[in-house]
Amino acid sequence: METERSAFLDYSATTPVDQRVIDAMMPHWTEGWGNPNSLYRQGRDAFRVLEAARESFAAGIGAANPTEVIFTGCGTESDDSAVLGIAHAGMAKGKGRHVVVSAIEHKGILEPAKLLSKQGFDVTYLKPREDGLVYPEDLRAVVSDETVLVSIMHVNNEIGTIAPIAELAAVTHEVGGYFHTDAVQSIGKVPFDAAAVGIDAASFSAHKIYGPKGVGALYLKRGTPFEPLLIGGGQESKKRSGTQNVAGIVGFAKALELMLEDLPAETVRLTALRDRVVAGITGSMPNTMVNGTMDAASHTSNIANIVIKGVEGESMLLQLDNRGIAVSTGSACSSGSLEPSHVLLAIGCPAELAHGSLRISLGRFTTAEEVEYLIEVLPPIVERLRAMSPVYAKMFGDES
Amino acid sequence: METERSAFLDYSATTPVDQRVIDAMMPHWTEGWGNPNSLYRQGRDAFRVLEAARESFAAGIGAANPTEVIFTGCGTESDDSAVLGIAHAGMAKGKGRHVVVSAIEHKGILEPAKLLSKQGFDVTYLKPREDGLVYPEDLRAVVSDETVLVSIMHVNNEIGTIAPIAELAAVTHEVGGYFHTDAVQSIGKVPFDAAAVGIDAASFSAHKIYGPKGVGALYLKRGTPFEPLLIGGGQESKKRSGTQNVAGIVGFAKALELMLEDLPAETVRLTALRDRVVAGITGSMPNTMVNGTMDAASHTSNIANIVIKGVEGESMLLQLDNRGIAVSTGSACSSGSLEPSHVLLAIGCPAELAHGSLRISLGRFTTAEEVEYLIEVLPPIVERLRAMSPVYAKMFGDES
Amino acid sequence: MLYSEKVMDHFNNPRNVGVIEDADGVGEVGNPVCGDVMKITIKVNDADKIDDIKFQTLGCGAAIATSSIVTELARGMEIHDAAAITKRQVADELGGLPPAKMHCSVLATDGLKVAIDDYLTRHGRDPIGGDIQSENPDFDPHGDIEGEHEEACDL
Amino acid sequence: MLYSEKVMDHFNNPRNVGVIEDADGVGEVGNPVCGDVMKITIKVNDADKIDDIKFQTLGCGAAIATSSIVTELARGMEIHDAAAITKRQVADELGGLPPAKMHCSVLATDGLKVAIDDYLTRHGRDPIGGDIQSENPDFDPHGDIEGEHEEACDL
Ligand SMILES: Cc1ncc(COP(=O)(O)O)c(C=O)c1O
Ligand SMILES: Cc1ncc(COP(=O)(O)O)c(C=O)c1O
Repeated sequence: METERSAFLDYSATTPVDQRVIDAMMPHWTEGWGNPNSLYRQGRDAFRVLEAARESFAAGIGAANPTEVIFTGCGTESDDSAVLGIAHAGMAKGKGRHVVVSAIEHKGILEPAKLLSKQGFDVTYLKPREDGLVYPEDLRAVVSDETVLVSIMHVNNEIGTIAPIAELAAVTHEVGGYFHTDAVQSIGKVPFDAAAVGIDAASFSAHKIYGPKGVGALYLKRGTPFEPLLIGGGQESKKRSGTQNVAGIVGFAKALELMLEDLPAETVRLTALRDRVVAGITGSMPNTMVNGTMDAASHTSNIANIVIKGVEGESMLLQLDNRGIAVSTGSACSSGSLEPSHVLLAIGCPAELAHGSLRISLGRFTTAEEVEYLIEVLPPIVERLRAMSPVYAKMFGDES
Repeated sequence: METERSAFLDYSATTPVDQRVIDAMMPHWTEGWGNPNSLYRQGRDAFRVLEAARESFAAGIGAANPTEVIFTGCGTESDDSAVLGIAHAGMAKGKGRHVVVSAIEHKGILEPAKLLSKQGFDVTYLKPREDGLVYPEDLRAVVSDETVLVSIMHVNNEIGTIAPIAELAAVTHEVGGYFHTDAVQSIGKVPFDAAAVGIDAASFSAHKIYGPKGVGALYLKRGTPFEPLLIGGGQESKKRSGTQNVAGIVGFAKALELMLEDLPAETVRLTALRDRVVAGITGSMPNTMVNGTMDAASHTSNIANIVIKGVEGESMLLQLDNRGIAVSTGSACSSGSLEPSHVLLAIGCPAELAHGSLRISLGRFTTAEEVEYLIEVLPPIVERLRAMSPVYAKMFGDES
Repeated sequence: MLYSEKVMDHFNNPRNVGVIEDADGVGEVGNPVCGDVMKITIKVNDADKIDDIKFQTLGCGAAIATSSIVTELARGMEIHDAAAITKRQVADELGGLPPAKMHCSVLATDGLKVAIDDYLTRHGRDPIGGDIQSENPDFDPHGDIEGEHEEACDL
Repeated sequence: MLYSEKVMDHFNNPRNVGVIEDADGVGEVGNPVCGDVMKITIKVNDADKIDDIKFQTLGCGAAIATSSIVTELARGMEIHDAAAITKRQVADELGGLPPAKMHCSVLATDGLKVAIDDYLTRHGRDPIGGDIQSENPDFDPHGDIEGEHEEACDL
């Protein structure tokens, strides 16, 4: 009997927890389970474990000091805290009311930006160019000494482009603003060094790097104005109240350590696999299009975003799922809205094409066999769905 | 060789994770680790697991419908979300700007209440009586049709008193307000039935009931106005964004299930142990005082709060810790502030006594041997510290 | 978000796919910009009954499944009865639809109505008319969403 | 919050506990309402050197440890030198104190100053005076806290 073929190609959505991460977490449920805020031995032991994890994590992201890292409950919480916390506190410190976010941010940034608008902030949604990149000169054109906060994500979760955060931070600092980056999709996948690039704040999430769901972190450079989102007992130096998830934080630090160990080798391996995905899909079917630059310096190794013209994404996704293949799509229908991916629209992809995008994202356990399986299975699915479409022939003819 | 004696008597601070909870969580890191928001099989499987946990949890707290439960990142997040979210949304719906919280709430409630004050809400800090209970008639005297929210905790974390939440909710509803209760210290320890008591919202935290740290829940009765605190991808019916901690949530539901199975038997067992603690301590030393009513209907079985007059709490705590005993204290010095426990002050305990309070809290693994060990070790410690005090003899004489 | 087994069956094995070349009525609704387009072709007999019906759909799983079930429901029906099929009926017939997908049933019933009106108009008879919700710019595709759990996006 | 080993040593084995019955100077500072009270008694010899010193303290671990170390530091010192011992010196001598506990070192140095002034006044000499910070209602006990991790409360 042949084993069933399958392929998990959606590592940007979430990842399994690495067994080494589980092993690192385990003792903190069964033995070292003290509350790190308690004064007695069990508490002090948990405190030391927490602080050791903080040091390791801080070193991993290139923070100058472990106290610049606070742990949160998810990437979204880090994003919300950064956007609202820096804008509010910055304004209270006498900065202006202008905030810039890129138009391709995760909803974790766009939603608090929307809230700031409602609160009277003036929010600019800066468009990337068609290659998916936010250009420093485009940022320079919109900032002013009224700008309190600029938030531009490091690696985009849909198209995998890498923003030039050092330059963007420099432009922001020229006008006296603070620069935050959503680095949820970047740490462990592309080099990230907070102090060296000179950013003021950054968000992270454990479950994208083989850590547990429900653990996030926020880098806040010493001196960055900040107002906490979660308030109460005053944990995390009063910057994030709530009993710390010691085991999860230990797991997060371990997960980052493992990512960094593998980073150079994985970049080479995944780039080859990703290039094969792109070549395999675009070579075997007419009417496809790759989104975002594929320039090595500006694109992460693990993500490919491809439009299959004239097909709706969810239907492809479900057909692939029937064959044991997991990918994601920027189709509106997958998100319950009418608008397809705001990211694809922002880089100039027409809505009727954006509905048919596939995001293929690779990770630690991806094999060449999985990639080949996708490349084999996708074309007949696309052919069948295009044949079922009342408009495919009209809109795209058939070059094949 | 004799084994070292020790006693963990601070279960209200945190608890070990029950092995059965770990076993329930494990498969969701190693196998069923999909993102519950993904459309393909792994996502749907995770979604089903998440919803099954929600149903189980909802049944455990007596919610009428599983959709009334949203999962959060800690008890503090639930508290903050409830206080800010209901006050803001209630006001937007045309309710007034008056909010009532009890003076003995956890900081997770007091801090957002303070924030509401700054935002122009009118906040009343309602005092309990000397028995530690908030009386419905005292609430009635301060509410009006301007009252949008009343938040009074179910079981107090320091003194263990149980508020009459059904009656307090009824009084709140008389004036058209919404009633929230911080039930972090109550679920699984005293009966809790959200629909039956008629409350509108309640907060919970997993690590107080042998679940993992970093997982909370919020009950929001259908129709309760609410504005989310964490915003982004729209998870949890748009009420709490951020990828759900599936494993942690499964663990939380399992933890609650285990608590409820044991509740009747544990109540009897722990009440006996707690009564022995109280009798043992107050009987063996002069100048002690028990805080809060000990009336069975109004006091949880697992907490005792005792003032040891003329001794500072932290020094007792550290001396006990030297002997392997973990307890907590309402001493100011343990919290880095000058004011001792706001809870003890609110029930009329003078500051000079409140500095010397001990909270002893019992749990699943507490044995009679541990309790006896505390009762044996504490008196000589107290005697030594009192002897070292420049004011003990002056202030309290020595009745012994 | 979970599709019922019946939705998945109709999505995976859609009934009546295709185009009737000599159709008596044709209905095409939706817009590629919105991600879904549906075309229904029908043959109608002298007793105003739908003898044959076929569809083509560009769209998500629910769009394909609702199209498929509508053709099954309408086959053999008198045209006025067929035009009266509601989106709720379509959804129920499929064992329910996720709230965010309710608008797909509208597309399916609208396509059928347009095809029937086309048939009537071709024969000089009065169209049934009625609301073609999917063409209405004010139509809220999520109007049916109640307090149910909706799916999140942006993973 | 972590105490250094030296703090724990002085807390667990405080040096010079007690009261010198025929003391030349007595200093008592602090207030039970604030949770800490410290009393220092000293014997001073003809050369203005502290020959003997004892303390009693009601207070937290840091209060007891700082009291203990101050008596060790001051023993044998000339009184003007002893009165000049700073809270920073006390904290450093103990291998550091958690930020929230810095005010405890103030209590210890203040207690010593008051005892020395008491000795001077009894002998008709001018007191050294100086700031008795712990008696100042505007004294911020946490004025020394920098950006360090502070402890949380309310578990
Ligand atoms: C009554 C009460 N509310 C809220 C909390 C906060 O819960 P968490 O530590 O999960 O944020 C606690 C415990 O710390 C508590 O005892
Ligand atoms: C770029 C980006 N930011 C933020 C998040 C949110 O992280 P979390 O799911 O931990 O809230 C995600 C993933 O969902 C992401 O891809």
